[in-house]
Amino acid sequence: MYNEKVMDHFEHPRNQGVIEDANGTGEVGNAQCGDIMKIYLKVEDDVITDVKFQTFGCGAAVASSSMATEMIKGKTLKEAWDLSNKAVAEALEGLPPQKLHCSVLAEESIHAAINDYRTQHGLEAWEEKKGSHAEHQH
Amino acid sequence: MYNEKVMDHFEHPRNQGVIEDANGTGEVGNAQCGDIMKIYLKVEDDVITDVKFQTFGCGAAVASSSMATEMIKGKTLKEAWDLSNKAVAEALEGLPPQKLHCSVLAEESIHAAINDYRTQHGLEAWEEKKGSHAEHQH
Amino acid sequence: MNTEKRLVYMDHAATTATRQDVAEAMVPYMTGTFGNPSSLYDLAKVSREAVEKAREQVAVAIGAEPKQIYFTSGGTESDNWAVKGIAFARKAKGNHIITTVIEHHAISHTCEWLEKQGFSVTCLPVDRFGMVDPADVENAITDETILITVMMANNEVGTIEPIAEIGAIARKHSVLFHTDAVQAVGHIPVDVGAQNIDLLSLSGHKFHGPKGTGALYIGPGVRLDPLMHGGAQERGRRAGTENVPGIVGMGLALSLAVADMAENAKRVTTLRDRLTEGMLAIPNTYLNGHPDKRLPNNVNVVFEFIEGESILLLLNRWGIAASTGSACSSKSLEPSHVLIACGLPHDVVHGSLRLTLGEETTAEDVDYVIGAVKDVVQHLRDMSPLTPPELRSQS
Amino acid sequence: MNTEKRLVYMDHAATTATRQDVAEAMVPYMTGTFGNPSSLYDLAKVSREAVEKAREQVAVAIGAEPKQIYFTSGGTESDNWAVKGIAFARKAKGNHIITTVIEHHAISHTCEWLEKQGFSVTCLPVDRFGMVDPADVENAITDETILITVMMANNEVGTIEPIAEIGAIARKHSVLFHTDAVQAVGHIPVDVGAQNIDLLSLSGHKFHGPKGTGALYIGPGVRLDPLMHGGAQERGRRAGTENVPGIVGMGLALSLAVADMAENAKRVTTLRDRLTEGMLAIPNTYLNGHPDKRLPNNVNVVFEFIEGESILLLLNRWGIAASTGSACSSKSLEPSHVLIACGLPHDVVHGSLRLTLGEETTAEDVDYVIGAVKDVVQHLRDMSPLTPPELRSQS
Ligand SMILES: Cc1ncc(COP(=O)(O)O)c(C=O)c1O
Ligand SMILES: Cc1ncc(COP(=O)(O)O)c(C=O)c1O
Repeated sequence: MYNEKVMDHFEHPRNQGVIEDANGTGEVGNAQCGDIMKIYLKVEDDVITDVKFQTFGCGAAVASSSMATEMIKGKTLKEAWDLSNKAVAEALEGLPPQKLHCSVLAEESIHAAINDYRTQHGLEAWEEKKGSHAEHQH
Repeated sequence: MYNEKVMDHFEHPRNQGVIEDANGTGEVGNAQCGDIMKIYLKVEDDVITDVKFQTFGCGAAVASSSMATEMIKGKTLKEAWDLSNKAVAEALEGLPPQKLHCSVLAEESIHAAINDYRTQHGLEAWEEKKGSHAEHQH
Repeated sequence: MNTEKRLVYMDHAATTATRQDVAEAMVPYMTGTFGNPSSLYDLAKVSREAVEKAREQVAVAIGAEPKQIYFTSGGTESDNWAVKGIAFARKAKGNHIITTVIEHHAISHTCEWLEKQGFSVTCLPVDRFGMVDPADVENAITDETILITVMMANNEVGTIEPIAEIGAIARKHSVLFHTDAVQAVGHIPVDVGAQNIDLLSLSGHKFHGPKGTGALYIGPGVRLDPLMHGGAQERGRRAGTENVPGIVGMGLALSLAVADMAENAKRVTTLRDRLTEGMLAIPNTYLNGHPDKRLPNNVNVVFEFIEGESILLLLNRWGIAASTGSACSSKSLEPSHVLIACGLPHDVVHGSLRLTLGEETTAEDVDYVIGAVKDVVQHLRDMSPLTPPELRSQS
Repeated sequence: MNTEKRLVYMDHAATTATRQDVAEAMVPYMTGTFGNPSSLYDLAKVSREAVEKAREQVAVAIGAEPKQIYFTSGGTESDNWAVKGIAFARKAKGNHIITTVIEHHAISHTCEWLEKQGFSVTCLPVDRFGMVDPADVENAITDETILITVMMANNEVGTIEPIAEIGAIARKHSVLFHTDAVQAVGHIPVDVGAQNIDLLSLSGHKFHGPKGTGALYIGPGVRLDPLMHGGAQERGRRAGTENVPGIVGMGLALSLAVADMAENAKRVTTLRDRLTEGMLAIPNTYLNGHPDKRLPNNVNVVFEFIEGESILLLLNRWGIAASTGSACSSKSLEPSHVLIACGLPHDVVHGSLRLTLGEETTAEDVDYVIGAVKDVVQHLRDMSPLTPPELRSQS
């Protein structure tokens, strides 16, 4: 069902865990739908110096979290914000169609964590692009 | 589909053929239904001294003709008249249910031949028992 | 019966043996690689890939795409699914179905049942060769028509119908077109695109694949209700745990049949013509079906004055397996509706014999059958009260 | 994953391997004795006799008479046929059908389709063990009720339903009673007479018979419309060329399963209980289904804080094949309707794991699975944001 890349990230997740002194966290999804993603950010000088995730969910959810955190590590907040779910899915060399919403979840949880950092630091929360999450339907 | 007895009579029919100087003949059935039986009788002193048949029809029709003619040879007309289709089917050790009508045809053709003899000889035709042919439906 | 007895199978239209190599290819999917393709573990993956390979083999054979092939339990299921599935899915659009008098019972009895459910069915006639006239199809179309179903090749008389023309008419009038190609696939070229076909039924055991396997081709955009409701197998359109070994066997058998088709058809046609000639050399014998627009393997003749079941029983003693349209051999006690539809008189229809050849049929087999049939026909004519004197043996 | 990897198949409720001896018994009916049983020549006779022998084997296994057994292409077809067949045949009598929330989709989706055709369906609840209350069945019966369909044993949680009692109620009210016994036949005793059953579905591949085979038991006097219209096979009730090898294989497999049943069930039950204990030793883990009125081979548990598809994927790497009721692993993206019906909260239902044992399962397999599941559950709990601190690894 999943390709080897997805399976690799699922079985050997990168950046799994908690950052005790995170300065931005975001959690999306809910247990009823079967997936929850929580992102921990350590931001210094507008750059993500560390990132960790915790995920409750299927193989695609774990792999998307793992891949997405790898992709934003060392990036500026703006660069991280612009990471699309499509880019995550592509980096994973594809997800089954019914699993694309997992990559959306990754995008959303990163956005949530970034805006958490921003609002905590007196900045305005960025706005989601409209309709960008059309695929995430439960 | 047929037992060995039926197949034996079908493959090696007894009394098949024509009696040129028959004094009683009977034909029943029609080609549309797929079976016709014709009986030739040679009657002397009320006794059937010879009998032959011609049949157009399936295995059961041929076997029933063969068996029925064997059963009435040497019998009086009354005895022959009383030969029931059931007796023919039993003598054949059974016919498939959908083929029972073939034994009825044998009974009917014998009756027709007997009455042909009787009417030719100034005797009254015997009457069929009512309802006896309920099974012969096309 | 003075010839050495041999076994000659002349009933390939009824069913064929599963090829030895096909049977062998199936066994591993029964015992070792038995996983349920819908599951997610490795064992299931192998089954799933085998099913998808078979889907591609079937698709290629009829000019379709793999995703348009849905596996079923046989020709009967495919036919029932196509006709009922379209009828129920489109009943808001209309309630009229067009079919023909020569369809297999899997179509005709389905249509009769739909009539009881309130659908209206037009049953088109055929000419004396068993051929449907496309003009009749066009004339029968009304605003209510939701489906046209015409078989590709007839199973009794072997006539090949003008499917591409009928398909073009259906398309012109935006009516869906289904064809029962059970007798055609693997035997004559089939191309769902070129022939304008929206739905097509096929059955595995007619081309040396396993019994209990079949497929329905469903063209792009065609929506129909399931016949088998349940699990999400076959992309949610046909429920039931996939018969993996059967599917594998059918795919392989069809790909092998199609690879050999042209050569094989040529060889079989030659034998067919030799057999037909032998049959027609028997007096008062007539060919049923179309003289040349017919399946390469089908000979169907009628002998006057005798009855078909008797012919079969005697041929069986010669080791020959064949078939008849006589009522006496059918469980329903109805003579062949196809022969009647071709205009055969009721009193002759009982004397029909269908001989259908296969890949393994030889010229010796054909000659043996010709000899046997001659003997059998004479034997039965001698016994029949209908036979004119000049056709009786001089004994 | 520090243990030696082995292959452990724990998904016998999904499908089973065809027994080697069964597969071998089938092959001759594919290649050599391939005749169409409906024909009249000798080759057909051998097929016909083989089919009738299988019919008797199936009949004996469920306390029926051979003439009450009709062969189908699987459990799904049997279910569809029973429910639609009765519905269409009896629609003049009434339009009400009683079923339950825990039926297999082959029943529930069929009922939903019938609702669209104007039938009315009552879907009875179950208690937290997945058990139907016979009193609910009785209360649901109206003058319009034409069919009650309740499964004999549930495929997910393994609960065995009070079929004899429900059958008695149906009989008392002169309503026909169908049971989907796909998971029961060959595993627990079944007797259509003692259990007051009018129609019963079974499927060959659930007891080491071939895939794509099944049967419907139809009791005396029960009339239903065909699902497969066509030829006169199966005494005119189920059309389609008989899958002779499949039928032979199913008959043999069932007779073998029933011969070993008592002994086998005892052995498997012991292993099941050992496995259940091992699972429940994992904290925050709960058993689904009935504690003892359950199939001998079924273990179904739910682990809090983790998701089922992930469990399966990791178990697969241990060589273990299993199943889950999580939405994420189902193509419909719906979590198990059975677990929801048993009252499992929506946020826990995703963490279920079904392990179903078979004849070949050993105590070593069970212990290996217990070890693997423990490891996997801990791994996933460590990753989950929901896991409370005391359940996390000390690392
Ligand atoms: C033209 C045609 N349609 C449908 C069928 C039914 O196929 P099956 O018996 O495989 O269900 C047959 C063969 O019996 C056939 O010849
Ligand atoms: C309870 C139940 N009913 C019906 C079915 C359907 O059987 P099949 O997949 O053989 O068609 C299954 C198995 O999938 C089942 O477990």
